[in-house]
Amino acid sequence: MADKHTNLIVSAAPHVCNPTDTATIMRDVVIALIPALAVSTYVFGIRAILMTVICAAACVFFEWASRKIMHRENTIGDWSAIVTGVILAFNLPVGMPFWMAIIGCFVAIVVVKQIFGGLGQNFANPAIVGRIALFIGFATPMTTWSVTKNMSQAIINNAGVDAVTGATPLAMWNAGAELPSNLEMFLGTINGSLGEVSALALLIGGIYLVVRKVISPAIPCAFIGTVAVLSLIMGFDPIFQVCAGGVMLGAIFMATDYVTSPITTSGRIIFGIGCGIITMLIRAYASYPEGVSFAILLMNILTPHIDSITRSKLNGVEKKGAKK
Amino acid sequence: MSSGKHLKGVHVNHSKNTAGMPIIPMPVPERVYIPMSMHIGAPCQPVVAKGDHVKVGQLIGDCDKPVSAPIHSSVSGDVESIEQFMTQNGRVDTNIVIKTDGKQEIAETVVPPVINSREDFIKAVRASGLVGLGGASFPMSIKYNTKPGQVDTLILNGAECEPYITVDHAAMLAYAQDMVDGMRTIMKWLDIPRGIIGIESNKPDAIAKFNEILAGSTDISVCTLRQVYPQGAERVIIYECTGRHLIAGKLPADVGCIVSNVTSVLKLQQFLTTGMPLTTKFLTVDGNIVAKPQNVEVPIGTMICDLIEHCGGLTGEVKKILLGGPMMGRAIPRDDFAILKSNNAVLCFDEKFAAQRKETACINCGRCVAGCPMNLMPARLSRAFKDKDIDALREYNVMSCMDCGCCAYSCPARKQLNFEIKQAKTLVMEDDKKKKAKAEAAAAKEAAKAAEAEAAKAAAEAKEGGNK
Amino acid sequence: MKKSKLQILTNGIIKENPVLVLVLGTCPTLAISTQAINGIGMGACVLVVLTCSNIIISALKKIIPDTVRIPCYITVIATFVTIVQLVLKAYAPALDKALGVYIPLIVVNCIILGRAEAFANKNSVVDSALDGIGMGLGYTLTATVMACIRELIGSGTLFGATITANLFSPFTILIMAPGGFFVFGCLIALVNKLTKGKVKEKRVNKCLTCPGAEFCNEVQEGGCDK
Amino acid sequence: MSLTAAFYIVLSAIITNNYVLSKFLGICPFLGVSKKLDNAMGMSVAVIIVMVVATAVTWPIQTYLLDPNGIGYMQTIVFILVIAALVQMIEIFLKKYIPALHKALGIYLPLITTNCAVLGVCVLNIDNEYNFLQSILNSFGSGVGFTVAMFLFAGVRSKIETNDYPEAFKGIASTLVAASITSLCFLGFSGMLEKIFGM
Repeated sequence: MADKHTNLIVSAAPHVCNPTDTATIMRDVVIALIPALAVSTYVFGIRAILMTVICAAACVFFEWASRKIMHRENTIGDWSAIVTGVILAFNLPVGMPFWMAIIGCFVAIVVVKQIFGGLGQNFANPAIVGRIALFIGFATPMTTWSVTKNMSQAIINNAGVDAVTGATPLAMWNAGAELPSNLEMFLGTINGSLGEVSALALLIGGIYLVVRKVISPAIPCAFIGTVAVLSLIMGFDPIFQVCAGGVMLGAIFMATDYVTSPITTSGRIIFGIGCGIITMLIRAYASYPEGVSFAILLMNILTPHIDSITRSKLNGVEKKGAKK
Repeated sequence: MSSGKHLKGVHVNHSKNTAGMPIIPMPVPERVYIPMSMHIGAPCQPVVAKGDHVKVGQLIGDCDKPVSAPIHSSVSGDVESIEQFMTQNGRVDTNIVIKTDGKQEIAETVVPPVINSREDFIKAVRASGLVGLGGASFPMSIKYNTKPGQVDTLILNGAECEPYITVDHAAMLAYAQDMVDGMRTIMKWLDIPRGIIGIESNKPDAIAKFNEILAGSTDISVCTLRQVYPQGAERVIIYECTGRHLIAGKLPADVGCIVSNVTSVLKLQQFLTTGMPLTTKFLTVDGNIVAKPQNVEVPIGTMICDLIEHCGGLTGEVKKILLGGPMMGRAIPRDDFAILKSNNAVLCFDEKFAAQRKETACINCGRCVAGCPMNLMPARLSRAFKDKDIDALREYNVMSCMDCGCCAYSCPARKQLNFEIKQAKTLVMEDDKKKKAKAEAAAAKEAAKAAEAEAAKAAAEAKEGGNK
Repeated sequence: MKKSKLQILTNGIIKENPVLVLVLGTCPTLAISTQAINGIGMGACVLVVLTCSNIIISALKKIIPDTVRIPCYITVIATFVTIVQLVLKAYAPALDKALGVYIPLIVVNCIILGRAEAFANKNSVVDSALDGIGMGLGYTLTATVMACIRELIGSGTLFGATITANLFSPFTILIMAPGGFFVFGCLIALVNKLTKGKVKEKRVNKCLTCPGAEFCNEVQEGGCDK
Repeated sequence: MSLTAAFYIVLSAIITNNYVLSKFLGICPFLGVSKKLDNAMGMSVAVIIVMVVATAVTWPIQTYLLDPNGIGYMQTIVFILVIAALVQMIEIFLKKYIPALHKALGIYLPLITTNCAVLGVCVLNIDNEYNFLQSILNSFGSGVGFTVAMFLFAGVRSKIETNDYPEAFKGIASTLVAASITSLCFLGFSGMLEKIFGM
């Protein structure tokens, strides 16, 4: 008889798996955020990169420290803290003091995520809660927008970044001031939070994620579509409403956070529509100019209910009932 | 034929390294070890004794229970011993060890069976020793013994959706005509009007071959399946070929179908024409450290290590050996097990492939839901299993899982989802048993009470009568 | 095991802190702890009501029939709450205004009813008074600490005096509702950490003090965690 | 009173002045009974009923009995006793006439006596100088607001119940942090009703 081999590894099937793991998914999200970062660096100058790096670093540090304190296995290798940090930075005005941004990172990573046991166990999106906490806690710095003049002018002046205090298009819209053109809104040569300005760059990132099958287009489409339809019904300019504020960033990068959004496609569509409705309600009626983050947070909280009503049904069961 | 809708699944790298290789018979090994339990159901009892001389195709084990299949010798030689030891299923079983003489004389009993009726046909199917060769090892005579008129479609499963395995493909290329003849025989005796051959679209030559043979005939058609795992699973292929849903707990016959593997039908046809029962198995031997990956015809009872030796041995240190494909196949702890009727591949891998992947937290990405052909929610099931929440497990239809492994394959957190669901199923079944026992106990108690009351009543009546 | 007088007094401050360990009386604590001064004021009111009602209930424990004891306790407590309310209105109108509806709500504060049920109707007048004082001090301490944290971070002041407000902008969310829940959660976590392992035995005791104890098991399987 | 004003009172009690999440009333049942959706909803329905009935009884008592006689300060004692008696009566009534509802809500009713939201809403109606109809609307809105908070939080609880918490945050501590995040989202609606109703 031939040589025997003993002590082979015995494990449950399947013995192969898809090469995509959590870290690759998160890495793809970071890659998808790069175009938006590039545009905001172009618009706001080097401080945009600095802010992003500081937030990402702070998030990784808090993740590492809290795992250490909890005596648990370290999870910074899964890139999720970096994603949270970058998205949080994208939600802040570029002139925000760094220490405040770091508090936001603390809220996001420690309060929202690690207290509940870490990745996958939080019920609300860390970056959203971090942003809302900063928004409510530091109302003034969070709504102080220092920004370049119009991009074309900056190029003509060749003076690089010339910071003046300005208002975001949504604030101008709320105040009834003259608005930037839709092209400017789309390209992102406007004022606003660091990563929110360029709809185009965010869209490129979103398409990358859809192509890489990291996100399903259900939530972004439902969200953006609802915002557009509602603005038409309410008599606003849909292109402006979609490109302004955090709709693009929220719909593509924050509402699609797996952990805090429904698991089935029908649930995701409900989730996206809900986000769109609440966003427009807050924009049109509440005292805050922007409602994307509140909308996503509320839908995060509703996610368990959405999940339980959109449970996938067993194959063939209805069919059988119909036959009978 | 298919309704345009498809069941979900996952795209798996095919890795069909042995594609296009013909099936080459392997020379008989020095000894074969034939266990008495190679099928679902009651194990067989040896009908030969130590020292007996046996020939190829000779009956060596049988059982009078209905759910069983007889076992025949795959070699000619002498019964060296009848021993108890562990087989690849992890059970200790009676094994007949035969020392081969290399002559491969064919037994006198090997004569084509005479069939005049449906009953004769079922009897012949049983005599062939055939079990479902796709891996289920369910005795074929039971599967075919349906009520007349119950079944309207015979599906020939040539999907071969598992990676690496190409042996069915090779068999289809080599024996397409026999398979079609086999189908027609089955359809004739079981009175089935329609036959469908389901083949995954990555085997265009096999599809072309069948189409050529079937040109002009209306009884049998070829259904091209998508290249999505698991097309070969019984419930999936029934849906893809007929649009009928087979729900958990039902048999294919309940939805009017019989599904048979291509090689099952081939072997049946061979038995009906030559009388030679199931004694050899077509196997793919592959894996990243097998020197000469190939398709071989192996006598049942051959040791796996002998088979690997035949395929040029190993080029690296083996860490994992799989019986079957990587999606549903079983990893075995040692390689000195015998090949059974239900095996269809032996895959050997080294450290690089076998390394255990570290499990991380579920991020609720929904890939498992998107991949589940049964439309289950594996992530929720896994959570319910963790919480030991049996009600939730039932609510999320845990029993409908068919163990295809799509969920675990696609999980980015590397969770062993289908393994957990498997355990969860056991949990639910135990709970069912407990509940049943409880209900029975309650019923018994009730009955006892009633009886007691009856007795009391009778006694009272008797007393009353006495008083009168 | 008979506890010494000192033990009874100190029991309520840390070991059986009514808010953080027994998790009773959460509503007013959360609501008024936006300013340190309110914490002390609310604490003092609870202290007075708790001590007085403990004394009276303990004194009357032989007279009150068992079947109607809860309504009787409530009446006693409500009487003292009304007295405190009137006193505040007369001598500290600003505090009365700040505490608002939470003063009458002391009546339904489960700490007081809980102590009456769990302690005062089983122990002597002196012990009950000490228990009331201890529990009241524990409550005051917790409310004040929580209020200090929230005031210092949330508005940069302490007892109304500016501390850090000029140095950097206060994180105002802490004096809002979410901040209240969060600081409370953190304090409980801190006490959990400090009393590691000891908390469990107290939990059993806690259910006895809950007026809804007999329904608890039905409302929530596996005991009551509030 | 116009319809919009009525809507304003009800909606503001539900959203912007949510009793649980912004006024901290009724925290005990909010934390205690929100583990399962069924229980949370049962409790909420019971709270709505008791709140409305209690307001309907206490408002006339205050307006026509206590205030004219100059004994407004007896409010606290009278209200709590009335509520306690009322809860008992509702329970007896349900038991006798609507046993199905009693079976569903029965276990929650005794817990409501010590629910500070009920006493709170009665006192606040008087403090805000609402008239009878406004008081009833406010009570109803508050009850619904309690229900909304319970509904949202029950979902959150079901999701995080079996989490693998850090040692210190096991149990009530993490629940409070979750409540904190839940209450955050209600802040986003501030000012909305004023703008819609032009108040």
